[in-house]
Amino acid sequence: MTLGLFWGWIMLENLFFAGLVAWFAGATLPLISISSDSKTFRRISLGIYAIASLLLADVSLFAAYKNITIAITIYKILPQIQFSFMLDRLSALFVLMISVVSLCASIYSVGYVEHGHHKVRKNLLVSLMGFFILSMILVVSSANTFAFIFFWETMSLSSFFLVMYEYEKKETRKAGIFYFAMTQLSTVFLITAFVVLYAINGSFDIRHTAFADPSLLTAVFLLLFVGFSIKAGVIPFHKWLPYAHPASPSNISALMSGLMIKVAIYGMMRFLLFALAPELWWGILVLSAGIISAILGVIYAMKENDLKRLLAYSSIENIGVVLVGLGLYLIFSQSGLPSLAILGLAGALFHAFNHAIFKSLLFLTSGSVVYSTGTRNIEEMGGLVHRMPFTAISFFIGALSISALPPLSGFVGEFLIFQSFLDSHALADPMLRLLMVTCLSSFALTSALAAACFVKAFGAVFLAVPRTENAQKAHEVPKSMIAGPIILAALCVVLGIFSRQIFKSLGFSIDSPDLFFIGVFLIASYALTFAVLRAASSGKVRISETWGCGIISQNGRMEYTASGFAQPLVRMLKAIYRTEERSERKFFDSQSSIFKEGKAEMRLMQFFEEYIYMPIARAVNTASKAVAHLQTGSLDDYIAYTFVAVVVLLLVVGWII
Amino acid sequence: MILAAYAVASAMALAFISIFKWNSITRVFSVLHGAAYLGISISALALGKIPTYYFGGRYLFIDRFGIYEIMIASAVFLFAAVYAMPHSKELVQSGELSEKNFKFAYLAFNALLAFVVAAFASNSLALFWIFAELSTASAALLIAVINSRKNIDAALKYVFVNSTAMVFSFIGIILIFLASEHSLGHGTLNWDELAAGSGLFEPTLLAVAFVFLFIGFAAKSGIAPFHTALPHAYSKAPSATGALLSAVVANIGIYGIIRAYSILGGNSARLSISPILIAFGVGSVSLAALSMLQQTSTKKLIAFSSVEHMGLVLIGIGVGTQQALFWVLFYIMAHSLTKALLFFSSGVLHRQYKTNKFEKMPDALKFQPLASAGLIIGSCAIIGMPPFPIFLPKLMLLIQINGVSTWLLAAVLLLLVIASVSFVLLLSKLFSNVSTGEAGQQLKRFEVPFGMKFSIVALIAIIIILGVFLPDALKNFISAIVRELRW
Amino acid sequence: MEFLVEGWINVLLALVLISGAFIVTRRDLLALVSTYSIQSFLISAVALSLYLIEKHNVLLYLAILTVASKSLLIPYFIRTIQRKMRIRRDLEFHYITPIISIFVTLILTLVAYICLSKALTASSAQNDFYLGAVLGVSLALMGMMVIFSRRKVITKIVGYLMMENGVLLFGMFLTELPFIVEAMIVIDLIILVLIAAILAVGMDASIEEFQARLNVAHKWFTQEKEDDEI
Amino acid sequence: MNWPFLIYIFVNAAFALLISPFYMSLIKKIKAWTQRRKGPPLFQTYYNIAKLMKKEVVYSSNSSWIMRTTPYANMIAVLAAAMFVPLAFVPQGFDGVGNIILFVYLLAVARFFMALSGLDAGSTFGGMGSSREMSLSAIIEPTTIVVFAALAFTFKTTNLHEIFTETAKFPAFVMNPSLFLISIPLFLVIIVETARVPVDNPETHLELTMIHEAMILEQSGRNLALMELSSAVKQTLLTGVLVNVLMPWGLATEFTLQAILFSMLAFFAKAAAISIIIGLFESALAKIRLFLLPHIFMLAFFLSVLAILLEVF
Repeated sequence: MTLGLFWGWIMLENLFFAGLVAWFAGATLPLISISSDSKTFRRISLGIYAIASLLLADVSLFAAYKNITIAITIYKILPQIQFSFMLDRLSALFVLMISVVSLCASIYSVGYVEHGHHKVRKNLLVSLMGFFILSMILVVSSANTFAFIFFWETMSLSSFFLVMYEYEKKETRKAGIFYFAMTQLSTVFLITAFVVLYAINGSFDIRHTAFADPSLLTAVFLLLFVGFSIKAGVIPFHKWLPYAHPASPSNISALMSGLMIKVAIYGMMRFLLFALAPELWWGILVLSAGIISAILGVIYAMKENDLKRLLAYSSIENIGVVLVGLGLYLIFSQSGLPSLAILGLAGALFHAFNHAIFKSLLFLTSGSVVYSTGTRNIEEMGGLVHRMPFTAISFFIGALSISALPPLSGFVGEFLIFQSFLDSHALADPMLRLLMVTCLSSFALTSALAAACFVKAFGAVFLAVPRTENAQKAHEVPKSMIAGPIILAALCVVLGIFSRQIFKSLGFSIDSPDLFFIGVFLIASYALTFAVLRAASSGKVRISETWGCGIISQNGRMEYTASGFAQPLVRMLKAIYRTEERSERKFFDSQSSIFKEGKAEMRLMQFFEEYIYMPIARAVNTASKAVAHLQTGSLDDYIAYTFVAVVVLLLVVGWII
Repeated sequence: MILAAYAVASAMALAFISIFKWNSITRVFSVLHGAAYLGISISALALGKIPTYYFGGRYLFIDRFGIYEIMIASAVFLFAAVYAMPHSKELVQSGELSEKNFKFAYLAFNALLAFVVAAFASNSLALFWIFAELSTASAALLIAVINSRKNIDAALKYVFVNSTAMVFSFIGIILIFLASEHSLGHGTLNWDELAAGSGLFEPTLLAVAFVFLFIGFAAKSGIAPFHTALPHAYSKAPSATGALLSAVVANIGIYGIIRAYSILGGNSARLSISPILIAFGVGSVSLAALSMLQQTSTKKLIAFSSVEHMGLVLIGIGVGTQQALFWVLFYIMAHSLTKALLFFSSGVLHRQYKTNKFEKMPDALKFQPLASAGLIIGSCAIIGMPPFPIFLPKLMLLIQINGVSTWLLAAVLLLLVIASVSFVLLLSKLFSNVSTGEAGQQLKRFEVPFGMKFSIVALIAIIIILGVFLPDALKNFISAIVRELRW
Repeated sequence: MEFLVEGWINVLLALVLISGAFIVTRRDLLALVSTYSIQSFLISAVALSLYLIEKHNVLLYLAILTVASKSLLIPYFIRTIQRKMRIRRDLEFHYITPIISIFVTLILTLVAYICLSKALTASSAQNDFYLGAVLGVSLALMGMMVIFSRRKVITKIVGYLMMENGVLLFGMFLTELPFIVEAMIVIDLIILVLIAAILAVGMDASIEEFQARLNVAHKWFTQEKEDDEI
Repeated sequence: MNWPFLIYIFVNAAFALLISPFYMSLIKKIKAWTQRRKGPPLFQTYYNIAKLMKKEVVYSSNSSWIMRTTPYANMIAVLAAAMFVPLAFVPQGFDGVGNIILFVYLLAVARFFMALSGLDAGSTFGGMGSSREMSLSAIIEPTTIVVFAALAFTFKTTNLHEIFTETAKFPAFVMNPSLFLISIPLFLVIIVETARVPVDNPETHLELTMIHEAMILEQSGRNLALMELSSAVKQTLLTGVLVNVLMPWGLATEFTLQAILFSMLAFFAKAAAISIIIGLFESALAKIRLFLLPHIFMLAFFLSVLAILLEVF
């Protein structure tokens, strides 16, 4: 028995390593054949990705299931600087998530990557995608902060290039630069935190750290929180996300939105759970950040008409949901309610996992839609359910899941979080309970808005009549682009239905409803209803035009638009969608009584850009202009600088020594 | 022995270049010159006993630090020479370099290496100063040799800014001599003797002396506010020269600062000097980072990036721990190689478009995929991204900086972000410039010759390998340098 | 005897400072070069005087070398170029006017004093060395002032030469300094001046072209705002 | 799973299906009476459903499987929700059944499908209805959840079955002022969820006011019957929650035939009382402008938060 376990352990280690090597090999292959336009290399490479994903999924599933830890060290630069990796349960969960999604994304990409025109770029897309995923896997399995930050950076770098894939477009460039700046900013916070941790621990290991100075602990927490928040797209650091995700190719958006922001969540969890000793206010901070992200994210999503940007905002929302769970965990565990804490954490983890699945599903399918219609504007789509039936059904399942509808997977995570909210009456502190209620109501708004948002999205994209020529001409995508999403859709269903069983088999006694039972009940009652109707009704069916108030033939211009759909909510929430209205009026006379002409405009204010990002950018720009102005090009000035510097230096030396 | 070999190599190279009138032989000899230097250095490391002293140790010696710098210099020179083989031909063909000046340029090119190596091999501070000045002179000639008024202008700026600052270094030398005379009884200017006796020196005098020395060396390495000539010089110099300027000549200054600072080793003067170095380092980093945002020309951006990196290195030196020095040394090498790659790549683009303005380079990716790749990889490397070699020393230096102050660390990191954004702006502006219609068709593709390709590809390969692997030999070697410097 | 010589040295040093102030304020290029020549001569006189006290042969060599190179060779060379360039005056001042520059000169001496006072007191340097050091540093700073306040390259070169004089003056008092060092400085100086001068006039050109170029060149130095094309 | 539970599922669902249409007619009747009209027969809704069953189904040529599955989805979601609200008797607990959140979300499933079917045919009215429905449901959602949270806070459990067991044990709501506070927002939630005046007017097909009716405008025949029936059941279920919390008298908690029958009768009467209140409420008010509705919701929200505050402190 022991021996068997030992061998199993050895084997797992090797398998894990083999998986990594396979990823690397797969990613290098397109680089070797960079200038060839043959599909074969790309296909082989994507095939390797798929196999490697399966392998890693297998390993991580096993590790998570058996709760064993796999540790390998690949290379030691110096004794204290090592590339060593470790799969414990948390890491294994995230590796599993990454492998599952990347498996489907790889399958999807077989069809998707071929639609470009540049052969080099197609190869680069495949290769960078591989490096991107490999980096993510290595980040979440890093055993020390050095490896973590190393692969964190390669992850950022490869994803940056992937965002810049269509670099000719101005908006892509803007997105890319914005993304890069933000991602570097997040690295600043992380490196600072890691360096401080290193200074205390004397090594890069991620281990429980005892802080002599409590303010340092606070500082490290805040640094990590901000650093990871930027990457995760937590409001107010979210602004890069709605730019970068739409700009990148759809398979990459799926990976970025489904996985990369989860990597940040992983980081947060890793350090909060394993390295730092949390305090109560951390939980409150995380919870508040989560609530704000969730609610603002979905409100912005509601207004959005760009399909991929809508999904990106929705990712912000879901990250908020995950943070809410994490915040609840922190609060409850600091309040001595471990069972509720576990509920919150399980909710966060499960939702993170599911979000990875359904968000990449949605991104992949919307990628198919964009592929077919050539636009991201949902106002220009419509009626695609008839033209792209498989894509439609996949998207539909994703939409159901993301709207947290039972018995699909998205429901379970939110359920657990709701449950721990509702059980918060166990908290001793009334102020905390009050906080919980406040957060709960906002949280409820979130999930309802998400449903509204995805009704809008699905309705506008797939239902009714095509609104434009492009949508009219759309056709179903290649098989691989159907297969990938279908697997994810199936997972959405399976993970939801069997959620209780999954928790149980992992050894967590979490009181989640038996969705399997609910599912069976639904099917049974469907059968029953169907049977009753067959027996009791006439069964006659007629196909006819939609009634259009007397118009002979219904066309796309008559149906409700996406903007129209969102209009009531936009009006109700106009405090958040800050609009700026400007009007100019000219008059014939001086008393302003005879109106001549006028101009009125309305503009959606982008709060965070206008009040946070732009002022900072402007300040940096002003400073840099001022500094760059010093470089006048005149030798006289340069010597004068030297002169002043020397004089000042001499005075300083005379003064301090 | 080693030194003799160097001298012979240089003498032969210079002699052959001046004797033979065929340009192609000139080119080949300069490549051989670099190769010989590299070969001699490696075999010296493998066989010879280091440190070695010459002339009774008074004037010249070769220690590990010296040979480390020599190796960096000769490697970059070798690549630059290979790169220059076709590049110089192009320059002559396009009339930028007149036929008459060709030989002269090559002489200066090779002399530069000889001077730089001589500077690294000088045991005497005064000798070091002289060779540093001579390297300035030959570098200036290399900049001015191109037939353009702008080049003369840039060269003059380079000469004036550097030399005026170096004058103060000489005052520092005199003060050091005074200090050693006062404390040791006999005046000396030898690095090794100074380092050995530094504990006895009068701290205030030593500190003042160091500050004077620092002014000149800072100018040499491009520390703000003495950096002002660099953007002009780097952008006007032909790319091979640019690579030498930023990857080799700038190292002389840093070398000098490290040496001088190691003299402060056992002395309390170090405490008062360290903040000054850090202040200058932070100043350079911030000035460079902010200036970089506004740059519109590739080579100017690279020049400011040099200022930034030298600032970071200076901070590392100012921190003063052994670890910091270890990583500073590694950093210098990584920086030199990366900078060379950037210069070579932007040189190819300059050939293609006859400009350094990245707004005027349409379809760069299409016309010059290799150079573009070099520029992209080089940019990623220079901003300290993994898996490139600057990442590791940067991270480790930051850890050392944290030992001084966490705020300093945060400030430096934020500045580095600004710098890296500038590079991304460069890349995005450069490669997004896609011509539509006929404008792009008119441009004729510049066929990149083998030599230029070779240098770029080789440097890319070296950079990627060094980014992930730190060979034990290198590790031990750098550690030995740190010990040798008695840091 | 020594007392007398020391007094003499002080007078010479004062003269050097005055010549420095002269260079800072003069507009006439020929006068500038002549002043420089005189200054170098004064410095070699200082060296000779020191030789009378210290009896180091090095000082003698130094005096000879200085007279040869700095009073004769370099001024001659500059005059030649000047004649070719037909520039007589450097009228414009940048940043500072002649009157102010005199005050600045005084302030610079003060700066040098502040910087060096503690260090040199600590090393218990002799009095005349002290004076020499302060004057040397301030002379160097004054030279720098010339470089950045004047527009013509020739004037700048003179400024640079004055900086070097300052260093030389400083070094002279440190009699143990190896001669080879001083000699090398002179050699280096010559090389740099040559290069700078050649650069100033252009790499190779006939006199007419050269003149035109030079005028343009001076324009670049004075007004050029970066534009980056080759 | 035990057999009483199976019986419970069946009986409860059947009971709900059976009595629900009655209340629809009852409300109409009450409204008619207040307007001095005679009003439809009390069993009119049953007749309607029977009639619709016989009619043919007309699908729009633009519509897809969404239109075809929506009636079933609505029905089965509501049937599943019916498990959660014991009308006839409270069974022995079964994992997760009775959970408040799951209950709310099962109703959300029905709404989701219905809103999509409104968009499916491409008719302007359908889209309008969906848009309004989703907007209003989003706005009311915090209230709904907070109402249920108030229940959960009061009874320290999130399971409706357990809550009802508790209330059945101590049927004196006066003892607990927060329950009274909860009942008002709960009533408003019912109004909104079942599309009643002042939120919606189920009587008219006027595009200015329609919400629910607009969405099912394109439904016909047996599908429409299913939609009508399921919305009736939904109303009954929500009423059931209110009834069982506020006046749980007679609710059977043990599994005996007698108790169950009594419980059913009692529920029928109590629900009728609530329906009468709803009818009177509808008669007394006029339809409110769409964009003024959030004000009402805020009132409901305020009350439910107040209830929680009482429990919290």
